[in-house]
Amino acid sequence: MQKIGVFVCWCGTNIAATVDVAAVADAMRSEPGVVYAADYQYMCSEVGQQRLIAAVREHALTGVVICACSPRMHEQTFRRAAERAGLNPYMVEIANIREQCSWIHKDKAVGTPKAIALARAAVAKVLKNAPLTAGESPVAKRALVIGGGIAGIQTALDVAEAGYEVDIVEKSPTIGGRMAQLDKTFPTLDCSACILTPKMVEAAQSPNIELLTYSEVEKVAGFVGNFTVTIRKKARYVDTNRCTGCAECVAKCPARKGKNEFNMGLDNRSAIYIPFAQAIPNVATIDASQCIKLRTGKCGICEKVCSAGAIDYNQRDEVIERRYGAIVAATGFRPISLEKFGEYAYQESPDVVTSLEFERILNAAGPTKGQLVRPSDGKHPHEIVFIQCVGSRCSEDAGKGKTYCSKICCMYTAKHAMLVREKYPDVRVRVFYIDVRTPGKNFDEFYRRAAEQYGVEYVKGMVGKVWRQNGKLMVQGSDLLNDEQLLIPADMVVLAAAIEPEPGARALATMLTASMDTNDFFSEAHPKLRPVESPTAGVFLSGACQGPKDIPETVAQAGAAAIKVVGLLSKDRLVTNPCVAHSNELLCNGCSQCEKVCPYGAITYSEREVVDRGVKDVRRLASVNEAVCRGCGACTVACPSGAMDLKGFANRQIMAEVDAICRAK
Amino acid sequence: MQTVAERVIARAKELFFSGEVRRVLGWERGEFQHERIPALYETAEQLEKLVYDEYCGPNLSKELIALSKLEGRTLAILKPCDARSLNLLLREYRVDREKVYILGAGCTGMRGRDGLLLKCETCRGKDFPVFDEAIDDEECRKVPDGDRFADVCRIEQMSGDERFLFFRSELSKCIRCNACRNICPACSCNQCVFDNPDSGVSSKASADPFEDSQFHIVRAFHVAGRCTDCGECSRACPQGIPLHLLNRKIIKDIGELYGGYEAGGRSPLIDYRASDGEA
Amino acid sequence: MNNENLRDLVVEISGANPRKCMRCGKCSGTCPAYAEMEYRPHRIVAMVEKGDIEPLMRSQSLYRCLACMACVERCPRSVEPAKLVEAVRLLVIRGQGQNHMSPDDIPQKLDAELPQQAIVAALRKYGK
Amino acid sequence: MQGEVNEFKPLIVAFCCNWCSYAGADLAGSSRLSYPADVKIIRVPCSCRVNPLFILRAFQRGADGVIICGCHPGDCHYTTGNYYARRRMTVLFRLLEFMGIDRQRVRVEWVSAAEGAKFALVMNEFAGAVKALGENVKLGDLRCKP
Repeated sequence: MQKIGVFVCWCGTNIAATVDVAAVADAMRSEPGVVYAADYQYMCSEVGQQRLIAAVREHALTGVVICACSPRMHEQTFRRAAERAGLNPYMVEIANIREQCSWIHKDKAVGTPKAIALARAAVAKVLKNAPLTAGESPVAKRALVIGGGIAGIQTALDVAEAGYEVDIVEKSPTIGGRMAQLDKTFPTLDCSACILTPKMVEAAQSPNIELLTYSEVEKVAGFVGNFTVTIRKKARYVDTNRCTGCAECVAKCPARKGKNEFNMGLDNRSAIYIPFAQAIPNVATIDASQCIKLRTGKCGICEKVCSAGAIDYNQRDEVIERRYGAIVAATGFRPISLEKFGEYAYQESPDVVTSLEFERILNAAGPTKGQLVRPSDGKHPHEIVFIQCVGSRCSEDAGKGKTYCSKICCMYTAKHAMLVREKYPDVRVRVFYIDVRTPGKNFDEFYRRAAEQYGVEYVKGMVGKVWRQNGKLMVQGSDLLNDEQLLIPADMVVLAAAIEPEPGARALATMLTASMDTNDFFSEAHPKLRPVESPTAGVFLSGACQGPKDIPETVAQAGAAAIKVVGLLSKDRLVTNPCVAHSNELLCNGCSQCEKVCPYGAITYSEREVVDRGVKDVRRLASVNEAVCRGCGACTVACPSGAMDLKGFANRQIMAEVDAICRAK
Repeated sequence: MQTVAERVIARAKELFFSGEVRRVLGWERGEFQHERIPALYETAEQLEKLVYDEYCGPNLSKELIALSKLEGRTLAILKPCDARSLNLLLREYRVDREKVYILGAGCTGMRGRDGLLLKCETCRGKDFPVFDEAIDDEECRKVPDGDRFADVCRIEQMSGDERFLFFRSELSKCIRCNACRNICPACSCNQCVFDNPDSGVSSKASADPFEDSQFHIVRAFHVAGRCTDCGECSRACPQGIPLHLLNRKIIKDIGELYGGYEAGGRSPLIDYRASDGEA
Repeated sequence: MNNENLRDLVVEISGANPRKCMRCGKCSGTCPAYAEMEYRPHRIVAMVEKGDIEPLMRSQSLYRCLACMACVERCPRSVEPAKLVEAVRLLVIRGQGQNHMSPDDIPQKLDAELPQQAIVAALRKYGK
Repeated sequence: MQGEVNEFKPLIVAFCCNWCSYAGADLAGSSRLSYPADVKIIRVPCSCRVNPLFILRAFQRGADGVIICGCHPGDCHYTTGNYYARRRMTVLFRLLEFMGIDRQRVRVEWVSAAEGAKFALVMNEFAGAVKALGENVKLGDLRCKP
């Protein structure tokens, strides 16, 4: 005989203002199975929990219903309280009378009857609850970081520092990511490579870190603490153990038409290449699409010049499988394509560049060796126009661009403008802006310095059109504060293109079963309180794959993700969700429908003996691996006989809720 | 057909007497001229009653669930449509293939009291998806070109209220005798949800009128993507309810939406495409 | 009619929403008729939003707009300034209770040199 | 006042998946976005947990409308659950419509955890549509002789 206790929370006035809590408790007293009902101001408070515990003991309650806020808030709290009272924690059900009732209804005449209906459903359900015991699963003490930019490097360093092994999978031949492409960093103007490369070296030398560069994740199976990841190590056609990075092959390679990714395609590289001088690992990679030997069978010069004998044209992709306890997505960003912004003449003129391309132009290791010259004719520019918010802050129905602010553009544009004016005071620099957004330590001071000390001219307005005319770029834009339309004959135009997540992130998110927002940024488990965790347990987020951010923010988030990883890996075992599927072997037909529908491969079949109504029989029966099942319930509907059921959300429980709700009519 | 029938019976006997099979599943004559009842023959004497003619409509495939649990092989005489049903049962591990000898029997359409059976008017084809040997001839291979969705389309054309009145008047005849469930080769659960007190829907006697229609909706849904369209539900129904219409509606929809299915393969309902249309 | 009613009327006729404007000024940076206008496109959007329709109705700016739709095309917030201009023009025309131009007038005005866009623009400007 | 007393109040059962739609409902609540009290939510782990039996049971016990809410396709917490739910419900709803049941009494909607406003909008819309249809008598008496 079940004895149910019902506790109705006021949540201060949050619930009590629109629900007559005493009336709800009163109504519950006449529900079948209910032996105790009470209301209290704050059930989640320590006093509230003590009342629950006392009532469970005093009335020997077998189940508890809390009418309060969403179970997503305090289900755990009340389960723990029930446990302290000696009750199985899964004998607790929550009636959500705050989010689903008191907060959306205006008066007690509406709120109270609905709260009663919801409470009834919870009572009906708890009457059918069965005590559940959580299982345990082991934790693989190794982490995987996907993406080898500053975010991935920092996360890996911090995880390694805590004593755990960590792999970095990076799809390009070197770690370093976007930060390696930057010339200077705001607001201190220190050299990006100078602060990044020590970290890259540290990652390479850490005994706990393994770098899997030129590799991609192909498949992710398993669950928190127990991921099995398939990684493809793409063929470099170079034996990384032998290659010394002398770059003799790079100098001699005759195929020199490959687009240089590191310089944003502003110049070309050889088919065998080392992305940049400080690349890690500092080994060559052959671009198979460009290599003459691999395409035609002729050439082979790199093999001849390599004194280390590292070239191996027969190398094949290698597929490895590893187990990880935690996975960190650190897949980063890229500038958007500007094909829909024809008005800026980006496609027509090589002198219209994106900011990341401009970064390479300013960089001493870039295509112009750091000389500020026009890409079209190599001449020194005298007039540069920067345009901000290109593709950022567009409305959804504009059909192009992104709705969000890309966050970093105001600062890097100020940086670029300042660097130009510092080195070349003869160059007139104008920045068209909509708003200058500089929240951040020393950020606004930096921007003001650009304007006040370096003479960068900020124009409040937007460029409408750019076109080529007589060797110049004619820039037509509005100067709203001076109420005039400007027509500027410029030598170069720099576009602060919006940033977007790397395109491979979507496929990765699907593999990880991690959710994304409409812009393909990874979603957080909670936008404020769990910003570095994905809603999928065991998957964490680091850097710009979660949203636009600058380097200091990325590093901070990377560290935060690392501590979450460390927190997980420090556990030997994880408690598993007991709300998993379970097959009643007397009802199972052995048809395999459930097996086919299970997304986790948690169901297997075997021939087993059963005793059905006194008769022994050998049957083909389903069984569920409780450590692998995650409790979606897909199998329960695929099963025609009803043999497959879900603990905690059993057919009879849901049916009881339906009946109780419909009784309100 | 005449010679095919004779050859089928002769071959069945031959296999029985040679000891190849332990028993023969076929039909015997019933009380009425048009009535043939499933029969299991285990002796030479019994086997004399084996009949195969134009009245052998009943689908014997489901009997094999129990028979394949017995010692030795059972010979089953299956028409092409029956073989389709057996194929489903084999693919769902309900019948042990090793224990069954399938003698495919050619068919020119079966008849009942009122002439050609409904399921035969729109025969789905004369191929045997599974068999050990098949006996047929040219005549048996001719497929009538009836449109099996014609009735479904006709009902779809009716207004919502007309459809409702149609099904209400049909389903109101239901006496919950479970003949449809018992004959259906896709309804092979050890215990039906409607007989299981834990399912929350069991009912020996209907507590309210809705329960019978719920039974038929749920039954149609449970066999969705698995139904072989053998038409036995309607043939078996003592009240003459056209139950096959529910199944055919689902078959038609699945065909239009998800490209159809062959029972026994992966059911479209345990499959998906990201590009599927919205409900 | 008071300011709010006029504004609502303009918004209704145009189907455009001036509240979406983020004051970037790209419309005015784009406008080929900028120099000839008393109120520039970004200002027109602001005036409509504020309800200052009457001064707009009196302004010649309405007829300086070429209806080239470049501002509509380039506006990052899809505010569609030219449609607002058009709507105010229509208010004026409706107030006068007559059409300045009907499709029947077109054939005699046709000129081989005249771009088709100008004809359409003229209809937009002077038709009802 | 008299009119209000006699006003038809539909009974609507909403099955919401724990990860997206239930959280979306919570967000609707914390954003104080109102929708009719006629809507009662049942929490399920995933839209694919919704058995047609539950829907039919609700109608049997007097529900006037049933709505199933899940994560947007591609966003399922369990990767594939909503895809299965979509096919199942498509087939079921078409069968019900075939049997003359008003198609507007059943619905599937995808509501993410961030779409509190959409949740409220969907529930307002659905409750309005069901209310316009009036009391659900058909599913209750599919067998009754005319």
